[in-house]
Amino acid sequence: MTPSLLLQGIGYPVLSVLVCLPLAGAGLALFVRSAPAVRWLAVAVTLLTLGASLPLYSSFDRTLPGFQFVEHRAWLPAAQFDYIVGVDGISVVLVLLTTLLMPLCVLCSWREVQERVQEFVVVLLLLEAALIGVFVSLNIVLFYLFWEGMLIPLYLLIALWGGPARNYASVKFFLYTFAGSIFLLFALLMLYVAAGSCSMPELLQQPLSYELQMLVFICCTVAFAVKTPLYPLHTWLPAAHVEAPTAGSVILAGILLKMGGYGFLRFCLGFAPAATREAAPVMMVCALAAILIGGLLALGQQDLKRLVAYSSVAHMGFVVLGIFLLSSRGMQASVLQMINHGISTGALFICIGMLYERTHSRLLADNSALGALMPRFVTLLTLCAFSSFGFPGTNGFIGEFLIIVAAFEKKWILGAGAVPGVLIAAAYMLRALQKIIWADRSPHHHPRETPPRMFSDIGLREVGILLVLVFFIILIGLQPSVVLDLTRASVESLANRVAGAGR
Amino acid sequence: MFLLILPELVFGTAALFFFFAAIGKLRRRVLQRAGFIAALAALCAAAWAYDRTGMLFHGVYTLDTLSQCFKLLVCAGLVLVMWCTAGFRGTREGFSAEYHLFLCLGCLGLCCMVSTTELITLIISMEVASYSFYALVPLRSRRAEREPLEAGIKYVFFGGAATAVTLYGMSYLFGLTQTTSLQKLAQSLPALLATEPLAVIGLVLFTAGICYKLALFPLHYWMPDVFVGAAHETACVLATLPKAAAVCLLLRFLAAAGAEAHRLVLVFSTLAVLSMTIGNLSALGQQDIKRLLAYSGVAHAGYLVVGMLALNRLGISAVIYYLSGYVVMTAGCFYVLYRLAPQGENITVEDLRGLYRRSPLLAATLAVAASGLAGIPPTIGFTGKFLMFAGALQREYYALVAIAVVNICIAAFYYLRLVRAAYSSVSGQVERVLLPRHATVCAAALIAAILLSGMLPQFFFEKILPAVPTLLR
Amino acid sequence: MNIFVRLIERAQQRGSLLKKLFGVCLGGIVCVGLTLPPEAGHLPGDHLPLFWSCFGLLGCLGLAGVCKWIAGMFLERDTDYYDH
Amino acid sequence: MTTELLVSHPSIPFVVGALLMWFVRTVRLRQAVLVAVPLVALMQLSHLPDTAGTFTYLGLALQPLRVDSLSFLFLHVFCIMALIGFVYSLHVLNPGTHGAALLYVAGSLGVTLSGDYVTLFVFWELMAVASTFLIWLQPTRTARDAGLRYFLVHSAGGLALLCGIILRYLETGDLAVVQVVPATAGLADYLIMAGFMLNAAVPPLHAWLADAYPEATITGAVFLCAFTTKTAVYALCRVFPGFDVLAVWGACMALYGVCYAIVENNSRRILSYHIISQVGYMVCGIGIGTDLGVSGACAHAYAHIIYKALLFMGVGCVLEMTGRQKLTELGGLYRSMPWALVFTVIGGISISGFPLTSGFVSKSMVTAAAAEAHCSGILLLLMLASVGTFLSVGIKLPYCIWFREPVEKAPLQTRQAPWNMYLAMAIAGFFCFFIGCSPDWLYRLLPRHAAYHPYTASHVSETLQLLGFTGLGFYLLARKLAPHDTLQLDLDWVYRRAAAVLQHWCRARAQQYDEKLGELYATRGLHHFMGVARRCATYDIERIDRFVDGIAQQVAGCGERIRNFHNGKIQHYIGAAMMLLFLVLGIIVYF
Repeated sequence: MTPSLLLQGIGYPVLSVLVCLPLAGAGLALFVRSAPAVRWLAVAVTLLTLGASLPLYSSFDRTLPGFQFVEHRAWLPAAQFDYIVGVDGISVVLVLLTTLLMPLCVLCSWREVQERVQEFVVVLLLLEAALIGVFVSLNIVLFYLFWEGMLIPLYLLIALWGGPARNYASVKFFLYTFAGSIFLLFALLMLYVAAGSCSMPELLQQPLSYELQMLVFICCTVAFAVKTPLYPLHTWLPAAHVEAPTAGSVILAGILLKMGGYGFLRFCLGFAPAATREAAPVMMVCALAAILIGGLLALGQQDLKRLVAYSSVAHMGFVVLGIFLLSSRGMQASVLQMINHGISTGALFICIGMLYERTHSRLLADNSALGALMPRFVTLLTLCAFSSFGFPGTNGFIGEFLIIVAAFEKKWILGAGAVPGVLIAAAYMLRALQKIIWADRSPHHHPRETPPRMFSDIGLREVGILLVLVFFIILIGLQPSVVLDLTRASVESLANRVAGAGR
Repeated sequence: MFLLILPELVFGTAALFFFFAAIGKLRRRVLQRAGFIAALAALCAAAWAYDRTGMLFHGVYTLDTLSQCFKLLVCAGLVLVMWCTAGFRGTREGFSAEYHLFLCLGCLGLCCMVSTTELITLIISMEVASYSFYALVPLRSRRAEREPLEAGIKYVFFGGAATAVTLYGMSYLFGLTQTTSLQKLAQSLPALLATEPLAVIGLVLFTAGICYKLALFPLHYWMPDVFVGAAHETACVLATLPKAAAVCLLLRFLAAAGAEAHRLVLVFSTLAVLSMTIGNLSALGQQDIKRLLAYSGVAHAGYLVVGMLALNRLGISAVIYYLSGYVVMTAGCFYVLYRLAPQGENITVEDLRGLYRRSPLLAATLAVAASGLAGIPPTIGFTGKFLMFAGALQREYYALVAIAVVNICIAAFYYLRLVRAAYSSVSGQVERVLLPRHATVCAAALIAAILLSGMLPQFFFEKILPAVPTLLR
Repeated sequence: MNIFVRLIERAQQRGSLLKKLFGVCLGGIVCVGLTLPPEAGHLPGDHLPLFWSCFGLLGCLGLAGVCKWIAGMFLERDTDYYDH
Repeated sequence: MTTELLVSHPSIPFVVGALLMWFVRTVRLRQAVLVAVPLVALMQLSHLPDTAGTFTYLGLALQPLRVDSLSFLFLHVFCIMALIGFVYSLHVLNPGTHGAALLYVAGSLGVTLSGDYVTLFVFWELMAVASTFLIWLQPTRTARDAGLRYFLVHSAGGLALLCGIILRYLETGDLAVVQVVPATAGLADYLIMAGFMLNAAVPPLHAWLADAYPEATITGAVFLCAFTTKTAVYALCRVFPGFDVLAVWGACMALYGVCYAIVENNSRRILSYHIISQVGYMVCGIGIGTDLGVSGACAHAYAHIIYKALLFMGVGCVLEMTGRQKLTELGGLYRSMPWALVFTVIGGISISGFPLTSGFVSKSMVTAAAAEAHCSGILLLLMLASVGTFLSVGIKLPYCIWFREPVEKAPLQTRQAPWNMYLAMAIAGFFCFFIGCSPDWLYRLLPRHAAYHPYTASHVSETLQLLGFTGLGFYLLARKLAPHDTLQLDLDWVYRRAAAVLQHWCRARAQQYDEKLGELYATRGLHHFMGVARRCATYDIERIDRFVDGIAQQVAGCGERIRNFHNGKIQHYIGAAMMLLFLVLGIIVYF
């Protein structure tokens, strides 16, 4: 038991509970036959998980850099495996994001998923368990276990409830991520054998040789770059996003991509600091490429989902850039930006899902001139889009602003490189927005002449879903310390660790 | 005293019973019940004899924890197989007694194999096992087709050739060491292997018979054809039980040779790499699932050898652990095949389409078993591979592990194919597969076993670890 | 009928009178300009009387001419120029 | 402190009003809100604290409310303008227009009040977005495209500003908006200046204005012409007085705008070019930087906001009624809409600076400042500009719209515009004369004290000579000045072409490139697993089945040979097995 592990209780083993609740829910869902019942069950379980995760926020000690709420049980003493879970400032926010988004995923597919509801719910809950597990596990094998355990459910989610080209998309997704994970597996084996232990806190304390660090760094980077996705390993993302059902897209964009960023922080920076410092420039170049090229690709899109998918490539480019600036400010901004991206892109995908339910098309052309028909929807969509391209006052602005500031601090050329990304983001978002809100009309004609379309504005449930996210968009936009306070201590210690590492 | 070999005795008596039953006319169900009871009894016997060790027949027959452990594995495997393929619909009508007779004899042979430490006895028991399994292959219900017979013939000839090579290698060993007892060999072998290339050749050739049972490259050729030819039940037996015994023997010999015998290690790692790669590559394109499973068996033999070459505490225990997992997962796949083929016909990947609608449980079983074989967490497939490779890395076989890991990635594709086929949607009405209750329970047990044993390995390791020191002197 | 409208119509009928009126105004302006002492100058020659009248006239003609010319030479395009 | 801010910040009522626009459904109530909001703001102005203290946010010291005479002048005119504008747009039913306009005004008030760059930037962007919507709300394709261009240009400017702010913060660690001494100005300051100048439409950063304003909604244009450029003028006035480069630049842009206005055909674009020209006067005054110059700039801004709004309102009336804004399509309207004529002419004479109008008392301050500073060149340019101004707006515009018989005979409606439009124009017209007649009322508001008296006999007569003989000139070449229905290239050509090219590139090239990349991964990556097969199989992407089979065939080399061994011939099996076994043994044992 290393001193960096801090066992302070809040009455119950919160993290294990968080992992087990959805599993139990999935098990329960296997025996519920009727669709409405199973839906309500899913809502109940996810909300319960959310409730169980709230103490993490309230009683997390913001002054300590180390791991908290740690549970440490023997799992396989024969091979020095232990079941260790715990959170530090970086992972706690991601866990909270997960538990927040999950109920929304269930709600937003209320009407969209009509066949095989039972399987759907089971898959969703399994996913939640795996996602939380990835963020809380402090044992690298446990980490890999959850990391891979997520693959099959998400694969099925795309392959079973996806769009027309789902086979191609799901397989592409699976192959990409599995190939990446194999590299990760190798890296983990190296770590395990080198350190003779699987627990991250102990690994953090054992210095590895530079060569080994480099090897680990390269393997990890491939795995996480696929997941993030970092240019040029991003091509699986648009396909998967376009074909996935709304919930799938939300989970993909909202949480799954964050695993990449989290992995970078935990493994590359944590276990291979010296190698990271060597390789940071390369990563930053890739990140800039992602920002710019992702933006350009988004600008060219006609399909809304593709557009948002490419925009996530650009946003995650910002995240990676911030991480590999290796400055405390940059990393903190990246964590914040991960949360922001999770919230706003999730919201955008939910919006697109709502559109799709009504117009049965994701093409910009088929979704134009809705301003008059769906004022409520358009208002909320506009808010989400603004936060997505970082409009001042929304959460996106804070994140990108801080990252750009950090980039300028590091090297002005980096900042100058990142700035056009923001401009492009504004361009494609507004292009899409104005197409959705207004239609093409010949000069000096009046709006009545469009043929009337038969669908309603968004209802109470949908408004509710979006309002939750909009609330956080505004909240973080005005009071980012909500997140930053949680992450500060851990990020600073990590930054010092990297700064202190040398060949 | 003789209770130490209680499992062998049980199998022997069961064999006698079925011999006489074959003369008389007993109904099929009765025979099958009897067979299952016999297997259960053997299992109990093995469990009872687990922590009882000793020597019999002037040191020819060693009953150490390792052998008892493998016996337990074999008996458990037999029970599992009989449970999965309960009813033996694929076997030839009217030959049930003979079928069970040979099954019991084969298992008897296997049990002897794992506990003999004397070469001649070893070969004899190997032959006992082989011949009874040869006899199983043609006993398939579809008399019209000539595949079963052809498969049987191939199995016999190939086995014969392997045995010949084994004897040839044994003559080398005897010539070099003037002994046929494994203990004595173990004292002189390491020195010999270091100096005398002939010793390496002899040892490798001697192990040919074992590799043949293990279906390690290049002695794997029989496997696909025999699987395709044999009934699902038989194929399931052949895929699991002999492998177990073979692993035990190979472990014994490698341990006797010691981990410092570089040439030997080189030979076996080459064989492992080849059999992984070739097995996976040839499995990719297969349509017939039994053929696919045969090739994946070849690949798995490669993985197992990687673990064995580690020859350290972690590696060996992981091998045994993974082997038991492999038995369960393969049995799971064959269970699905057996349930899908009422007339015992062969199943192609296309036939799996829409399985989740015909029977969600079967689809789930296939998915879990396949992802287990692919090594995806949290199945035993992942944990076992991870530990085996970790063991190999502790010996710093980096290249070997890297190749193995890449192979896992390749293998994932064809296992994924099975899952996707099972879950891909089909249009129109499909007839549901009706499962008897015991089959449903069996499926649930398989799924639970694959997942739980992967998530909670400690229980097994407590059982396995005592067996390891007998090898590491 | 609005008062301005009536005024304008009336004026249009008597175009010549309008011109005369305009001339008279200009004349008045010139006279005043001549009587007043010119201020200390900032532009070369603006201490001369009637400098600003000439400046106005010439400036107007020059400006109009030059602009029209430049526009005609370089800038003018069809209204749908950007559409293709 | 916070409460004081919330109570006394004039942007607040506008934001609240904007929110109300979304929720209030009855038209009357909305109209009441529209009128009430500017009045409330005016009341707030009457007792405004000097500052509402500083707030710390993200470790930055922010001062969202900071008032002095300079900002007060602009706040004052902005509020009055808002009142006029909303009266003018009372009849508009779409709440979106009102909401955008309210936010827009709120933004410019916020900029004027902000004492630090962060607040300034936030309100700056708010203005940009709100104004974009004012353009987009005109339901025409051209408006949509123009709006997008407008927004992109402005966000570019905003980014320049942001970079400047960040650099400045990194250099000095200070965010307060304070005057910069020309001697000490660095890259950061010039970036900020560039940001301001873009909003002030200083050439070459001016094209967005003439590009977008003519496309805006009728009422939207009235707001646009008043706020964006003048806010920028305020910012320049606050930070960069006395930069000589501004003086020269301003004078040139005064003439530049006029030149385009003379040849332009679209009435609202003529007025837009005149905004550029008039802002030129202000920039010039700021650049001269003497007390007279700066206060002249402020005074001119004050006057110009009102008469330019008046002009836009007049032309807007015509557009509202006839749906046309090209001079070539208009003519002879004096019968149908004489009042619009009257007010437009009032605007026209004020912009050309006739005595007794607001233009006279403000513009002459700038010229006087130029004279006083002995900048003959600048003076010359400004004078020429005022000649051109009278030529094009004072005479040509009213003549072409109301008197000259239309070129193509098209039926023109004779319907009268709604009363509120006329009311708004009347208020504006009143202000034009009021300021012209009692300039001291305006001078008292000025930030710096400058003793100046416009109504000297010689100055009046000079002006009259200038304008009179300009009139004569027009009379002489009335025919030559007849408008043509054409489009004048301007610097927006650059980015319009660039944008078109970029769009095309993104559509075609980048897309193709990405597809290529995708295929490359899907095929090559897997080939590497196999380590064989150069042939790139495109068909194997479609479905995993064919995909994996494809691989297995690509693996061909070994794969096929393995198959061949599995030809079912037992003798081959055994032979192969033995051969391979001995091969491996032989190789490893003997080498």
